[in-house]
Amino acid sequence: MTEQATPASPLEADIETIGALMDKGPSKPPRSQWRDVWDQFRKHKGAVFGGGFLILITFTVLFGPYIWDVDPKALDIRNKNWRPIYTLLWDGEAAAGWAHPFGTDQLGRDILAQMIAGGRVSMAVGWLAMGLALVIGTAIGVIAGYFKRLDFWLMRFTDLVLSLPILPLVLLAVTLFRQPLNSNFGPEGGMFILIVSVIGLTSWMQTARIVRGDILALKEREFILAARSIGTTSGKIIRRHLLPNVISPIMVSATLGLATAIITESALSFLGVGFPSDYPTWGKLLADAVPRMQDFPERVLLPGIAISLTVLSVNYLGDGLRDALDPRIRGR
Amino acid sequence: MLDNSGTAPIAQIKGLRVEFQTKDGPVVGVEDVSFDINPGETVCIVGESGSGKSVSSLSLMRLIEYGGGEIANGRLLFNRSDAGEIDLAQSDQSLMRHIRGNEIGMIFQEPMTALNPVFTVGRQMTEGLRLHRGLSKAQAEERALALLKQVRIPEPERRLKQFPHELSGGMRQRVVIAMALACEPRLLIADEPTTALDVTIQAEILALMDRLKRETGTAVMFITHDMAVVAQMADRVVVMFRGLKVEEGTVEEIFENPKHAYTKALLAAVPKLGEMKGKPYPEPMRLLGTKDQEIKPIKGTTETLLTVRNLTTRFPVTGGFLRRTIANVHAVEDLSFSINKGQTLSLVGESGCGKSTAGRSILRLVEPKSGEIDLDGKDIMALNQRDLRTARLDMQMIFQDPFASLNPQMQLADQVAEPIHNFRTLKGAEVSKRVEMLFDRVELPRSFMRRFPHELSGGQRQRVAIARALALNPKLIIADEAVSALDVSVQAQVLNLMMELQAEMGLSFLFISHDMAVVERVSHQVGVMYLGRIVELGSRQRVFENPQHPYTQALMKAVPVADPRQRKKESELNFKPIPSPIHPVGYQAEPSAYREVEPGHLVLTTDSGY
Amino acid sequence: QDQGGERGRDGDVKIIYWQAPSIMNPYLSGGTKDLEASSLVIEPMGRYDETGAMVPYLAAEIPTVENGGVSEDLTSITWKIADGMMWSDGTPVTSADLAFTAEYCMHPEGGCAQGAKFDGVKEVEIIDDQTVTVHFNEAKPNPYGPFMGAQSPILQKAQFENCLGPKAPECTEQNFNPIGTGPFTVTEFRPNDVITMAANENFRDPSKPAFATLTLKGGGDAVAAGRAVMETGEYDYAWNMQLAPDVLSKMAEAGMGKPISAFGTLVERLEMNLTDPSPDLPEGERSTVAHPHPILSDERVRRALSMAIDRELLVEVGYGQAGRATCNLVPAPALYASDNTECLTQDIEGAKALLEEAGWTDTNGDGVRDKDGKKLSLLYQTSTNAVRQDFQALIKDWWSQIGVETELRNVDASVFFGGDPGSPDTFQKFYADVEMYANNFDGTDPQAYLAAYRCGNEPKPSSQWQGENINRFCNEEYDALLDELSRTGELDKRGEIAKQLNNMVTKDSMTIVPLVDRGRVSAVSNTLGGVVLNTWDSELWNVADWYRIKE
Amino acid sequence: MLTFTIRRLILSIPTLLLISLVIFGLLQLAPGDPMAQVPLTVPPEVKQKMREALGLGQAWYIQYYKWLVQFFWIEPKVFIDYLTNSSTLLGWLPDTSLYQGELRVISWQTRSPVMDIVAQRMPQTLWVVGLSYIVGIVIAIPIGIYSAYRHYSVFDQAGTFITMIGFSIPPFFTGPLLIVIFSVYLGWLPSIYDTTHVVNDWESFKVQFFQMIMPVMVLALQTTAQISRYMRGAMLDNLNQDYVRTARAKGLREGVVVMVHVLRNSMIPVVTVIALGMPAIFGGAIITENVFKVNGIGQLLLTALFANDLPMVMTLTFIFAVLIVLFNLIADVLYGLLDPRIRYD
Ligand SMILES: Nc1ncnc2c1ncn2[C@@H]1O[C@H](COP(=O)(O)OP(=O)(O)OP(=O)(O)O)[C@@H](O)[C@H]1O
Ligand SMILES: Nc1ncnc2c1ncn2[C@@H]1O[C@H](COP(=O)(O)OP(=O)(O)OP(=O)(O)O)[C@@H](O)[C@H]1O
Ligand SMILES: [Mg+2]
Ligand SMILES: [Mg+2]
Repeated sequence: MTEQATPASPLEADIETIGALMDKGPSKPPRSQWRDVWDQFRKHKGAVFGGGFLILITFTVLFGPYIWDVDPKALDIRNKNWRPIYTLLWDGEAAAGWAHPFGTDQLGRDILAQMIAGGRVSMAVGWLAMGLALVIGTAIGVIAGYFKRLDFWLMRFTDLVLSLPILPLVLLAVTLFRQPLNSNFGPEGGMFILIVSVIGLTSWMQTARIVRGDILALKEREFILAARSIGTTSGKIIRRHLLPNVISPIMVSATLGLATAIITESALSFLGVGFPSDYPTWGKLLADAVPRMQDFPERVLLPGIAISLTVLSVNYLGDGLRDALDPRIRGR
Repeated sequence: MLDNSGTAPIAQIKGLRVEFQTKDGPVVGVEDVSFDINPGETVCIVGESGSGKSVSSLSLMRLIEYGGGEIANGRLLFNRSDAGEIDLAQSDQSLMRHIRGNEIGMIFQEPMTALNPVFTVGRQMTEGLRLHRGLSKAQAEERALALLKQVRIPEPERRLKQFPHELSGGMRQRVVIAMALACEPRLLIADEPTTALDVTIQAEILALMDRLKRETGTAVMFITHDMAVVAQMADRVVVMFRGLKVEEGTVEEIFENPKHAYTKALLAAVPKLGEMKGKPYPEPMRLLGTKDQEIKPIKGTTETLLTVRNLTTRFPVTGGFLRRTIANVHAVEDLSFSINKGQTLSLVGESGCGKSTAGRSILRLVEPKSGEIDLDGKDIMALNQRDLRTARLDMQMIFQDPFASLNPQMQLADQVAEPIHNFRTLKGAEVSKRVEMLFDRVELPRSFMRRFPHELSGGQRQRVAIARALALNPKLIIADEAVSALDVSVQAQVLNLMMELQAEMGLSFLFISHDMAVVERVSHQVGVMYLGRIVELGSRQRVFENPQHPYTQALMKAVPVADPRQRKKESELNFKPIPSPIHPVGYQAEPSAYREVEPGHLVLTTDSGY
Repeated sequence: QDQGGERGRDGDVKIIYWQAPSIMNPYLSGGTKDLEASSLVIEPMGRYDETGAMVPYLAAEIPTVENGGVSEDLTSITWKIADGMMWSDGTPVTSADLAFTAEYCMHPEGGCAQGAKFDGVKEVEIIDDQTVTVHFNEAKPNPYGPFMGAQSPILQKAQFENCLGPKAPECTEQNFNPIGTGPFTVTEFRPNDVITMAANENFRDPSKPAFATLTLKGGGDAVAAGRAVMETGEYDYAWNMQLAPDVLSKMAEAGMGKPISAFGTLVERLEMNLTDPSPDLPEGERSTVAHPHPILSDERVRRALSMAIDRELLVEVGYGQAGRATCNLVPAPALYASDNTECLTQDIEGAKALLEEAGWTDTNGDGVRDKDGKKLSLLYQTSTNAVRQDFQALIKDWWSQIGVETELRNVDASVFFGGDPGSPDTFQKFYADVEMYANNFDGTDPQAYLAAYRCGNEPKPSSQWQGENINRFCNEEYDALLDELSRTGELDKRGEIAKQLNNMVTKDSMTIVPLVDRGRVSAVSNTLGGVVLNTWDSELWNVADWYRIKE
Repeated sequence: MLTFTIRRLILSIPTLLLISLVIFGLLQLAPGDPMAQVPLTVPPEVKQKMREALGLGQAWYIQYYKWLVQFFWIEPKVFIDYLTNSSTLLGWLPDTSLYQGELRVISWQTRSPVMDIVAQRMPQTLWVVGLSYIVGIVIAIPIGIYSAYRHYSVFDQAGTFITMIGFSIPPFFTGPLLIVIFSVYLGWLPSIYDTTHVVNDWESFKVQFFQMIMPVMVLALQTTAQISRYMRGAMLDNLNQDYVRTARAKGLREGVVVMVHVLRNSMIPVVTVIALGMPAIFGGAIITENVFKVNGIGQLLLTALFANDLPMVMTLTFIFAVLIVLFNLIADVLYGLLDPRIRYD
């Protein structure tokens, strides 16, 4: 209708079809929404680095065991307390070698293999617990914000969970659920599910509060009323109109949530209620190495750096995604 | 006033070009604009939305940098009273800080958001005074009080201690004006100071600015797209189009002898009160550039579609310890009217008189307290939530603010398709076909289907809202201020579109507006509302040509006329403040009783509060 | 050496206990930390010294059969308070205080933590102001339960008179600040945090203690405590350095202090479950004598498991100078300690052969032996603790070398050692095949300790899972020998029987597989003199003799 | 606003009762035994006697009821007595003597009233954890402001980097690390916090200052990371608002525009976030207190947990719950006070 006419003077032609109908610039071919998201995302350098690093780490912990196929649990007591290979640079005498590039611990377990195995668990715990917390937090936040009648009780429920002490909770969960989980998922799988659930179930409250606050404000916006007037059901209003608009606070919660989950897991290990002893996680490697930090700084630094870099890259990734998902920013 | 040729212009814009850096490369906000402003003169800048009016004014303040813009070219000469002429485009920000607020004052486009919500009015008003004039706190407050009195805000002492949200839109706008005037600037820039306001308040504000200009001799740069306002205010007019100045001249020249095609088109698009005198039925406007358009009056039918009887809607005001209702906002009180198939009923009235609430009550988007609503034989009040949802297939709403009523996170095609998906009236590929058809229908390019609301102009957004309302082929559309936010040319198009649809599809409209000229153009029936009640109801012709109720008469008088030779004087206007619609719980509202002055022309006889 | 001199000449001494004392009354808390903290203030009639010999404290002398203090028939013991013994408030210690102490602990509603010490006491008879006789129900070969050792100090009657039985917990002031005869008195007690003390003005030796004040700080962990003594020198003495030997020696290198160690009767051991803990059994029958263990009932399997372990290496990894490999349940005193050492050499091949012999072979080549379709797979649990986790890893490794698959589990100590009958994770319930922990006995006599393995003393549902025979060991011969021991008073004979009993549960049947004889390790500053580490009594038993070494 | 507050306060009573019941149930169900720390040398029947003496054998509802009475009826009496008796604030009032020696909430570990220990622990917790919170906020807010003002600048990036690292490293690592550096190698700072230290002159203040540096810093790192994120976000939201342009159009300096107009608006959400973090101060910091031996509430809770001292755990957890509910309310009220647009009734 508007794009085909080619009158003599462009200005005159514009006046022919006054107003809002014309783009001034050449109209660009329609592009998919995800292309736009991707384009915006790509421009965020931090996000690309963060995403790249996360993929790298994920691949390393997933496929590392096939490349570095040393059993992380295998003891090699004669070769205990090796230093990382780089110590040879300044100390030719050091116990180090390519057999254990990152060194070995006090029982002669290979640290590289442990880092890889630990990364698997830590990343899995982090992602899953964060995901769980996010789902619960968002659900409770949205429901509390949207359904006024439930608001008070859901928020008081949030207070309740907020005040539950996590340690007895873990112990209780272990007592109640270990046996059935053990028989269904094996001892390690069972414990994993337990820890993930406990961390997830006790860290959604912040998300819920923030989401609720945003929903309360959004609910009063006219486009929600508009959606109701065209017959959109509550479920669809939540899904189509509310959720996409609270994506930004959810992203922030996700970033912080992953870090919190990894750290909570390690704190549980530190307090002795986490995973079985021979089940390495970054947090536990770090906690175990703290007493020997002076002699073997690499043992704290390696897992410490791994945790920090993961958290950092998730943070940048979150920033980038948030910008990319917001069409208002994307337009710029 | 006009021939101050002896004194030098206070500001000269020469070859201004402003660019914005965006992801798709630089965008030109203003291409090439030059004009002068002389002391004591009002220069009106008119032009379609997005033509660069705001950008020009922000450039003059050198505020454009904070919005990501850049003055790529041109000179902005400003004549400082003591220091002679300087080029603002070259001066540094510290000098600009001295000029801003002190020598150039600015009134911004959005009165609602221009004030900081967490500081009191007094605090915000005294800030500039203390900075530029070095006044003490007490002195500054005294001066602020004087300013508030000057802009005729009732109870000025109290206002100083209030927060912006405690003031009505009109009051807020006046505060912004007072603030801009605080340091008696030599140049005042007013960017659409009245667009968002209803006629009565608009009239007040325009009169006020005119008076201030006369009293203080300030030069005014007045930005608007409302030609009627231009006619009332301007000494000289600059017409902008697509970042360019296309015409400049005195207000009489522009109105009586427009040269440029755009100016002509613009003037043609302005609905003028009284144009429809003698015509019983509404008819589309004749727009420039649509030569072969056939103007046919829209008759509609005599079959009743919607009957509303004794509709009452109240909002509870809760308070006290147990959150009990202690009072009610009587937003809609005993409202009765009916709409015929294929016809339009307009509701007009002051801001806050309950128009939107009435519209929403009919859809039961707010629950009415009592009354009957009958849509084509269906008793809307009796429906449960599920059936109500189904009933909404037949009635749709276009909301007051098109931007607010669109989800900022959703593509337009999806938003238009949403009602179809909701009711599964169509499936699969047919949905997208229908959406494409709707976009064509409202004359939006199909490439817009993938865009997001913020990427559209106001007029385009309004079309999306209309397309969405049409998606289900409803019988009734409630159009709540569907065109108030649009600039005239677009407004005319949208109005024509609506009338065209009505003629073709036999749609009925409940048209809510406060713009009397627009109402006159589109309606078969008119209801004038005041404080929740209809004070006058009848055919458009009768109500407009023979207004009976004193409120209707006052309203007619406030409408600005798009003719520079018919300027209104401030003394002609006398508005009473609207009484509060809040009554305690036990309050018994008396029923409305009407007198039939002519057949079908009813006037409220009981107390309306006016 | 200590030059001697007036009381309080050396200023302040600082002690750190990483588990903070919570009460100063050992009768209300059995916790070691509380026992030792209170030993600074309240004292028994006599204590054991570092060799396990008894030395009189408040008593004039240690009563024995020889000096007539213990009756010939072993049914009574007479304690005589030395002359001039004074409470810190200046009043004299009398026999009424002794009688009261017994009454206090034996009150049926008091929940006295040291009730076992007063087991079998018929009455405490006041002979005169300074003499009491304790009468027992039956012959007591070891009559040194009451009033002897850190577990049974004397309380002042005047102070605790109103704190009997159910009133005991309400006497906060008394429990936090008991009046005692020891070298120090409490100035301020902050439960679970810090105790400040001052020298007892009325202490019997006018030149002691050398320190005017004492600070006992609690909290943190062993690493931090060791660091404070050996690396930063902020503290003078740190209790229970349960640290890996390399960590400990690294700390000692800093030169501010050194670890000291001594051996007692604490043995880290593996307990073999002789009953079936399978979760498939109905609740109430798991780990009960109704179902013998499908794998571990076979003595050869148990032996093979023991043979696969390199105890010396365990010591090296876990305890260093604070541990000794052992094959005995009773490692000391010498009189009772059996001399068997055959388990000390690891014998993987022998273990494999033994398993083959028992019919466990690896039929499917997956590295795990099996028999009749059942895999040789064990669940091995212990409490959460860094050294124990290292042990678990090492032992799992060795066992895998002989074709035994091991699943490890560690349980929070408060659950593992807590007797909650509702929890499946207590060591008494033993819902595992093998478990590891350490245990010892009070004083120097192992009779009660060995009596734990009596048939019928096992934890079971009918006893709310209480009981000390963790392995569910049952042997008539053993029970008969136990009876004989309880009748025997003659020390040499007692030693013989005890060794025999020890061998029956360890070497002969491998029901209990001892691993390490664990000593106590503490850290002491180089400037603190007079410290003699004692495992038979409170570590702070001779704090009166401590002094500051002057450079 | 006042009625809103009172209404919420009253409604929070049933909530808190419910919370106390849930916590009680949780603790009852959780495994563990107060006798776990008693050496194995103490025979089981003696342990059984000790349990009975603690009242462990009773039905749960009796235990719960007892606790309720003790906590809500007897402890307040003791507190009022204390106020009128020995506190300087209300000491002039006649001595009330409400407390008649009824059984208070008694800790199983120490056999002393839980509230007395809590009162004893409060000062060091407030000093260390509270101060760290303040320090964290004081550092975080400027970082947040400047990061937002110079969005995506080097400073913003570096700030994000450092705060995120601070956030992601657990205190059980940073704590010992600082100790090794500053106590062991450099010998500047004490590694063990002296809770009995009294500040009465400049010297003792210095001692107090030195012993607080490390724990405060370790804790502040976490606070800084979180608050600066919120601050930055809120500032970014407000910097583009129209009123900012109005402020500039008045000729105000950038400093005033940002630090007065934008900051005031941005502080509204941040202040409520800060208020929501307050209960954690009173709750102590479990790991950090333990690492530096500060022995505040966090350490008290930890030892009580490991010793299965249920009355102590119950009381502490419940006090914590009360604070959470209270500060949630305070956050809401603050929101209403700070933002004039919000009215609760
Ligand atoms: N920050 C910005 N970034 C990019 N483009 C901008 C920006 N601000 C304005 N523009 C563009 O500059 C042009 C002129 O905008 P301007 O706001 O001056 O229009 P206007 O005439 O004031 O319109 P209206 O009547 O709708 O206010 C428009 O095309 C707009 O898209
Ligand atoms: N949800 C609500 N709760 C309480 N009061 C309300 C609510 N919505 C509207 N009101 C009040 O009802 C009255 C009528 O409002 P309504 O929005 O219908 O006015 P209007 O005529 O549409 O005004 P405008 O021209 O400004 O849109 C006003 O006094 C308004 O403050
Ligand atoms: Mg504009
Ligand atoms: Mg309206």
